[in-house]
Amino acid sequence: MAEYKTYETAWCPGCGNFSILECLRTALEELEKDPHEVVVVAGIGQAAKIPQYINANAFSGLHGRALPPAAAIKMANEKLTVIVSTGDGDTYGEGGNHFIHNIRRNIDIAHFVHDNQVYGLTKGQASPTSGQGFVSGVEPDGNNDEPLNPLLIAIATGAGFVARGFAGNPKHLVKLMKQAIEYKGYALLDIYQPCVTFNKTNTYKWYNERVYELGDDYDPSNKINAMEKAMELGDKIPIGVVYQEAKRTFNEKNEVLKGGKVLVDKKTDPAAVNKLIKEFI
Amino acid sequence: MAEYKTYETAWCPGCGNFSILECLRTALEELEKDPHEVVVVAGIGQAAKIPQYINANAFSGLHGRALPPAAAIKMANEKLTVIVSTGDGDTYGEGGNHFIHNIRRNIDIAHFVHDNQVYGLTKGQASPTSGQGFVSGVEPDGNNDEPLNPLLIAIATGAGFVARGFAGNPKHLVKLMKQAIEYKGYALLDIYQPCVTFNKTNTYKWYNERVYELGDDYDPSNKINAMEKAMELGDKIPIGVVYQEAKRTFNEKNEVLKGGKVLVDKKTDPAAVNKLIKEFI
Amino acid sequence: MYNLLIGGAAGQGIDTTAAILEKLMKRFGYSVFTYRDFMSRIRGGHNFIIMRFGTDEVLSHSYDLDGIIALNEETISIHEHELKEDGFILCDSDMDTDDKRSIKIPMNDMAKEIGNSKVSGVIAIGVILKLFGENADNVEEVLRGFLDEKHVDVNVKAINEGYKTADKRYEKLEGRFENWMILSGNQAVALGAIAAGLRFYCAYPMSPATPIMEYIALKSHEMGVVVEQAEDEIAAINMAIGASYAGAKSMTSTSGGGFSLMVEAFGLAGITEMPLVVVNVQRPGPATGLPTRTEQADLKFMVSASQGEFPRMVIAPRTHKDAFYQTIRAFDIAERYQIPVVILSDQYLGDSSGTVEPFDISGVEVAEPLREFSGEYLRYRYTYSGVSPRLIPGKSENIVAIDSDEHDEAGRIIESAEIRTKMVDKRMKKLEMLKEELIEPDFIGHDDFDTLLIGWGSMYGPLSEAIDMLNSAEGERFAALVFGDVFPLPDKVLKEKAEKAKNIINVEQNATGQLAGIIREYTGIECSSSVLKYDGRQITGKQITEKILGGGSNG
Amino acid sequence: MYNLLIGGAAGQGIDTTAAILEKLMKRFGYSVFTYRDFMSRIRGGHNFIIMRFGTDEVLSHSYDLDGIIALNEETISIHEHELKEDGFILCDSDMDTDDKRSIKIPMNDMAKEIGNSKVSGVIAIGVILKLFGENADNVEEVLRGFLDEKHVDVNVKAINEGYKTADKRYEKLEGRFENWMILSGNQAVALGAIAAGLRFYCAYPMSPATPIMEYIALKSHEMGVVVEQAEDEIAAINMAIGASYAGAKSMTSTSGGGFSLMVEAFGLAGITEMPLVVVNVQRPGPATGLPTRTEQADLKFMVSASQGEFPRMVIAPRTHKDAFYQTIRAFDIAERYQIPVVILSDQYLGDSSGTVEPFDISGVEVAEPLREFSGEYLRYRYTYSGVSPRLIPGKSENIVAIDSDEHDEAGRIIESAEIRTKMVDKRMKKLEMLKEELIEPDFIGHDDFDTLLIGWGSMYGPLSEAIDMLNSAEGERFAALVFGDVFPLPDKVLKEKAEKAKNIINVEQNATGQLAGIIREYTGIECSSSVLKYDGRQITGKQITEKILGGGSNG
Ligand SMILES: Cc1ncc(C[n+]2csc(CCOP(=O)(O)OP(=O)(O)O)c2C)c(N)n1
Ligand SMILES: Cc1ncc(C[n+]2csc(CCOP(=O)(O)OP(=O)(O)O)c2C)c(N)n1
Ligand code: SF4
Ligand code: SF4
Ligand SMILES: [Mg+2]
Ligand SMILES: [Mg+2]
Repeated sequence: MAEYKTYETAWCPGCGNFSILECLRTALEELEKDPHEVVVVAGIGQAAKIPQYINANAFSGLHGRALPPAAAIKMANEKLTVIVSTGDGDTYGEGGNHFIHNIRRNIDIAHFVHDNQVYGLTKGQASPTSGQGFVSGVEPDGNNDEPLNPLLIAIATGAGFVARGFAGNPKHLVKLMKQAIEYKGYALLDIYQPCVTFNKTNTYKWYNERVYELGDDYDPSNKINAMEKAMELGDKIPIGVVYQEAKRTFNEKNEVLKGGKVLVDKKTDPAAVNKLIKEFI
Repeated sequence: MAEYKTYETAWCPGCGNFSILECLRTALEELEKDPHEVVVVAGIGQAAKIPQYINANAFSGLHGRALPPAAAIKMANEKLTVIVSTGDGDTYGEGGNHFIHNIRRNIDIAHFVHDNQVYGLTKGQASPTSGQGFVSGVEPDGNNDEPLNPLLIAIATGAGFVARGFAGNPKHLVKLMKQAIEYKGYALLDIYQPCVTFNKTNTYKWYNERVYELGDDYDPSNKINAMEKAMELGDKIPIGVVYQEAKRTFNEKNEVLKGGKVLVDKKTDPAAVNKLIKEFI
Repeated sequence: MYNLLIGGAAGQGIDTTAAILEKLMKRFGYSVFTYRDFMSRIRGGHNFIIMRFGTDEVLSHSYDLDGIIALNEETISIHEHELKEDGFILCDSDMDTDDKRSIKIPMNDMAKEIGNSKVSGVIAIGVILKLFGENADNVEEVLRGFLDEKHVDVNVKAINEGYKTADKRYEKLEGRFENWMILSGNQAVALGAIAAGLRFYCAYPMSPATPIMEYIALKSHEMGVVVEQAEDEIAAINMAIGASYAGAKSMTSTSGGGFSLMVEAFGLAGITEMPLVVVNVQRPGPATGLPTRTEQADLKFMVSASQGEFPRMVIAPRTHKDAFYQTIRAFDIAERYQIPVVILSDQYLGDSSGTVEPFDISGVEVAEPLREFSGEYLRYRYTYSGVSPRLIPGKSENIVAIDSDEHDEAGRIIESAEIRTKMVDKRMKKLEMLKEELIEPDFIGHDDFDTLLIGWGSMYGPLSEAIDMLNSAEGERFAALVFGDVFPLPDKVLKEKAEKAKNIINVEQNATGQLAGIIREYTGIECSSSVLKYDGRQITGKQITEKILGGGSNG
Repeated sequence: MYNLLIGGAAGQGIDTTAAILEKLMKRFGYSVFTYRDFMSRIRGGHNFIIMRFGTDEVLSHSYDLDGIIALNEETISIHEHELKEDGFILCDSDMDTDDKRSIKIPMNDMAKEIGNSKVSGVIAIGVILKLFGENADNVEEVLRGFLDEKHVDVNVKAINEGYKTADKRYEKLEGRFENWMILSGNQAVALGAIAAGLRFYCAYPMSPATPIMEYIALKSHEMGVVVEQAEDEIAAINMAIGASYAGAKSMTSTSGGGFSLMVEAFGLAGITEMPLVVVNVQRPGPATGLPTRTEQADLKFMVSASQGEFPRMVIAPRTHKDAFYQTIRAFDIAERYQIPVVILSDQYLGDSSGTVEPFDISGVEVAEPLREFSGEYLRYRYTYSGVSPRLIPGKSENIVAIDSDEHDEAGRIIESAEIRTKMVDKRMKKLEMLKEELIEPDFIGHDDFDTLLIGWGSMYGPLSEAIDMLNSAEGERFAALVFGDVFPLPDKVLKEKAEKAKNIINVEQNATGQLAGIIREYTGIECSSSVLKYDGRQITGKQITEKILGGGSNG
């Protein structure tokens, strides 16, 4: 376990992030990834502190902007295992546009959204996944907007791997993380993460009463079924892989990258440049 | 017809926008809206020139940013009929995040997306709805990204009125526009609009061969069915209201606005301010 | 004047403790200034506040401490050296310190007994009241005024318990501030906006600007303000512009990073001539930087943000009082000139609390858009002043058309070179009138000065203290100019004073001396040296004094 | 020197006509400069190009026309007055004009006969070749070199048909430019990036920057560059930064509005010390402004964009040649200093074509990040120069950690005041070395000048022509300094020349004289007056001359 360990964390005791961090370390170790082959990319937020606490290449970018650099890193060097660990606000709020469009790109990265249904680092405002009626300092009347359903939107946008995990079920979460990392393409893993300080609705207890693991009898390959499953958010909430489909990845489709060529290893040939120069004569 | 007419247009002869503009004028006239009660909001693009050509209050904002001001205009003065007319790039590309979140807000505006499946004004690049393989000056190999399905995403995000129209079927389009305007809440009407100059794939002929009107037997109230219908994009493509559901609007839910209060008619009471001042003593 | 530090880990209730204590001290007649030094985390780490109170107006903080209230041991080890020799350290009996100045009280046990382990800090308040010779009888009434009903009893109890444990140690000073207000700079801005007639407020959470949103949200029903949390800052500002178009006074607030995302729409307000107030509560950058700390490094960015050229105004509030009145003025100017106005605050002013004479809104007048117009209405009619009549849509029979493209008087898109030139001229013309009503910088200090210090915004407090300190010694005489209106730059007083100055030193909370640069550009006046600090902590009057007397200025 | 205008509606093929004609004229030995004046629409309206060709290097346009090729009647009515008395108007026989200078040829009918109604303009090329005494024999070979195979025959035919219809009228001049290149400023930037080793290019379409993307996309396979159209400009720049982190030379390009959206991430490159090249092809703002036209109003914006302070460089290419070499240099500097570099071009330079001596890449060297490192690796190690060793992830056993928060040498988040100060100092330190390698402005004109004109970027061409014109008369002597490196501002030559100057006049394509402001700020040198134009059309040498001689300068 030591290999992926680094700094002391700044999270609140009891925060769901601790479990997610441990699961990520375990998943990477079980997959036998070397820290220097892994890049952890994040935006800004409590979840987004993950790259600070894991001994791997780390890209702590801007709030909401984790996906674009992550995608580009994978385009530049597909030998790297690229993991995005970031919050629900980061991903679905500020970063919503990149969420949609990187699904369309289908770049081969694993995206772990620590979904605490709240803006943690900025002290408890409603996030896009907060329930209606969620009260905060800036929403004293309670949040009026309909919560966004990340899984359903991801499926509707064409994601090939759509899953939900729960910080309170680490064994299952490690498995999901490994599946997401090994999936070839954009893999969304939305992880229920209790925020013990600011989310007094979606507590460990609340989640424990609701989540259940999808069994082997569940077939994640049927899109319509999967959408229905993704809408199951009442008394029972499924965790596991809700939808899965094999798709060609960005790098496989891209003319310059396909065949496993590593962009950063390419060199520009002066003769080729001179040829271009001549074309203008 | 004269009432809503203004400037000469700068579109190419044969462009689908002409029909959409005519339909919009007709819809507004048939709904007996006075030009000064209507605000047409747009971003930037060919579609977004609509406010230039219609005699109504006009807000020509930034590329990709039509929805936020439109939403705020409706919050500020709900007596206004607010219409957003803008392009597919504007809406689903640059403006993707506002698209998602204004669905969640469910503000009572009608959103007409002129979906020519291309960036028209900037000369023909692939838009988020362009088909895979779409070739342009900046995508000489053809577009590799999966086209976004606006209707499916809108339903998945919780929109209560989701429809598709076709510029080549003006009678039907006028009807849809009127329904969208009259719907209480955010109404998405994605309109197939041939771009005769830059989109040589999705031509009038292409659309004519595929689109069919949803009949009276189609029930737009079932979400799962609607999602399936929204995925029907092959040889046959439905036009009409794909999904419809009654929902409380932003203004109805908002504590300050509910009951039909017009924000811009409120006045600040100095006594109330003095009370706040005293609270700090 | 007394100076206390309350320190502990995030989550230990320092903020509540400070909020109660500052209110009480003011009620006891003191002018209070509370400085907040917080880490960007929710639990743990080391946070502290410094509360200074005295019988003259206190406008800044200091690190010369009379007392430390240590909610954890770390606070003692970090701050001991700042404590005066005769100061005290108030801490729990269990704490491991052999500092002779410590007053150990079993606050944690007492808190448990009271039934709420979080009130240790409040017990300390009781101790403090006793130490400073206050009478605790009225505490309950004060708390009732601003705490949630259900929290009053336990806090009153905690204070009383603490009170019993100690003896009087300091003289009670008689101050005149009992009936003044105490509030933070962020609250002052928020209240100013409300007083100006704010109707629509839209923002995305961002430290250190979020408290503005929180205050407005809290009062939104009462005052009839729609408060909307946007999906991102781009939406926030575009919504604010939309609401302004429709006739609602609107505002958004953020910090530098959020402003970066607003830059394009800031220009939209420019070309569409839309009144708009944007608050930037600065924190250290670039990018995420130090989220909960202070800096003044966005000045040049505000002055030139967005492509193209258009008139704008940047006002940097200097004090809590300024924050209120200048925000009101920002709304008025935004409407009268139809331009975007930036309130350029910072974490130091925004998060600190200050004591202010109750705001007087009797003279307040804020311009309004038109609701009627006779004759042919043209949104962008050329006028002598450059300002065109602004109708709002739906309130008259006229059509109001605005356009982010260059446009003609009717607001319709054009490509004509002639109209383009006229429209640019029309917009820029407004600056002429605006320049006539700029507020000159505040002058502090000796009329017969040798050295002139120059600063802006929240540097007001530290600079006025520095001038006092500098002038209290024999020798060289000092004065300072502190700018509130920073752009366009008011230059009359500056030129006058600069002429007399032997040296000019700019004192700024940034690394490049941004105001000095702007002064050079617009007046040719050159600062001979600078005092610059950019570690995220506001400079104090004493630090300025030392830098200047020690010749240790960098510049 | 000759000067032709080709005008018509959007969609009438003016662009193709110009592209063929400029290539041919260069092959005939001329230096050619093609100015493009397009409306923001796809069909209709009035567009024109002005093509100037001569035997000395032509670096700017002029409105004194020798000939007009009118593809529609509007072209004649709009431009007649610019035509010299002995000039000609080449138009279709059907056109309704009684201008005596017209040469009517049934080009439309001929085009129909050839079987492609769009080739009227190409027929006109044939006429032009004849008028200017060229031999049309080699046309086919030239066209084959750059037209799609399937278009060659019809175009050759059209030219030959046109050729037959006219008589020689002008002397063929013997130029030496046959083997030079002709390309647009945008293409020169794109080619420069490719020559510098570009690996990753990401952008969102925006006029007038899109042609950069188009050229790179066209050559992406051949040159091994990943070209990605982003969902928005925010994604574009964040992707470019990600690719740079991973070790790919990366670039994004846009115009001012897109840059506005990139501002936050521009600061991310600043604090993470990530090499990055951003091209801003300026157009008139604010906001959408005039999308297809030119302006130089983003200079101050580039210099101060983003919250906080960090070193950056802004280079404004002056000519097509500069556009190539300076782009290469931008990549090198970005990598060596680990800073963001802005190439600040504009629509005038970007869209116009110019004749350039074939680029010589034999001396080109562009720095690369490290792939190996021995010892303890710290991404942000403090060094004397401020530049730390930059490893890329995955290529060594080391961990590369970067952070948009303030961080320590290892790249991990910190809150320490001391580390913060050291990190700001470390970053700003780089400017010292950078300032040593700045390129001084080009000096043009008389060594013994009275009046010094000052300009930057694309003003080079018009200013050099103006200096020639101004000095061709008796009396006052003129010279000009044209800045390419604009920020940090190189000031040695400026100070030297300013000392000698009786008057200094800044000539800029903006309304506020932005370079003059920067010069005042950084050197104290004051321009005595300005020539400013901001109608979206580049000023010509003649217009500058007239303004200056007529005393008609505004400023
Ligand atoms: C441009 C910008 N806007 C706002 C912020 C402030 N901010 C930092 S984290 C955050 C939200 C965090 O919420 P989430 O992403 O859900 O992460 P969590 O803290 O809950 O893990 C915000 C709004 C910022 N850093 N940058
Ligand atoms: C911030 C910004 N980025 C880019 C542009 C350039 N731009 C103008 S319109 C447009 C795309 C138009 O496509 P779409 O919205 O589909 O409208 P259409 O022209 O096809 O109707 C783009 C990229 C811009 N104006 N502003
Ligand atoms: S605030 Fe919430 S999310 Fe953040 S560390 Fe604490 S418990 Fe975790
Ligand atoms: S380019 Fe396409 S969308 Fe634009 S006006 Fe022409 S046909 Fe219509
Ligand atoms: Mg969260
Ligand atoms: Mg389109």
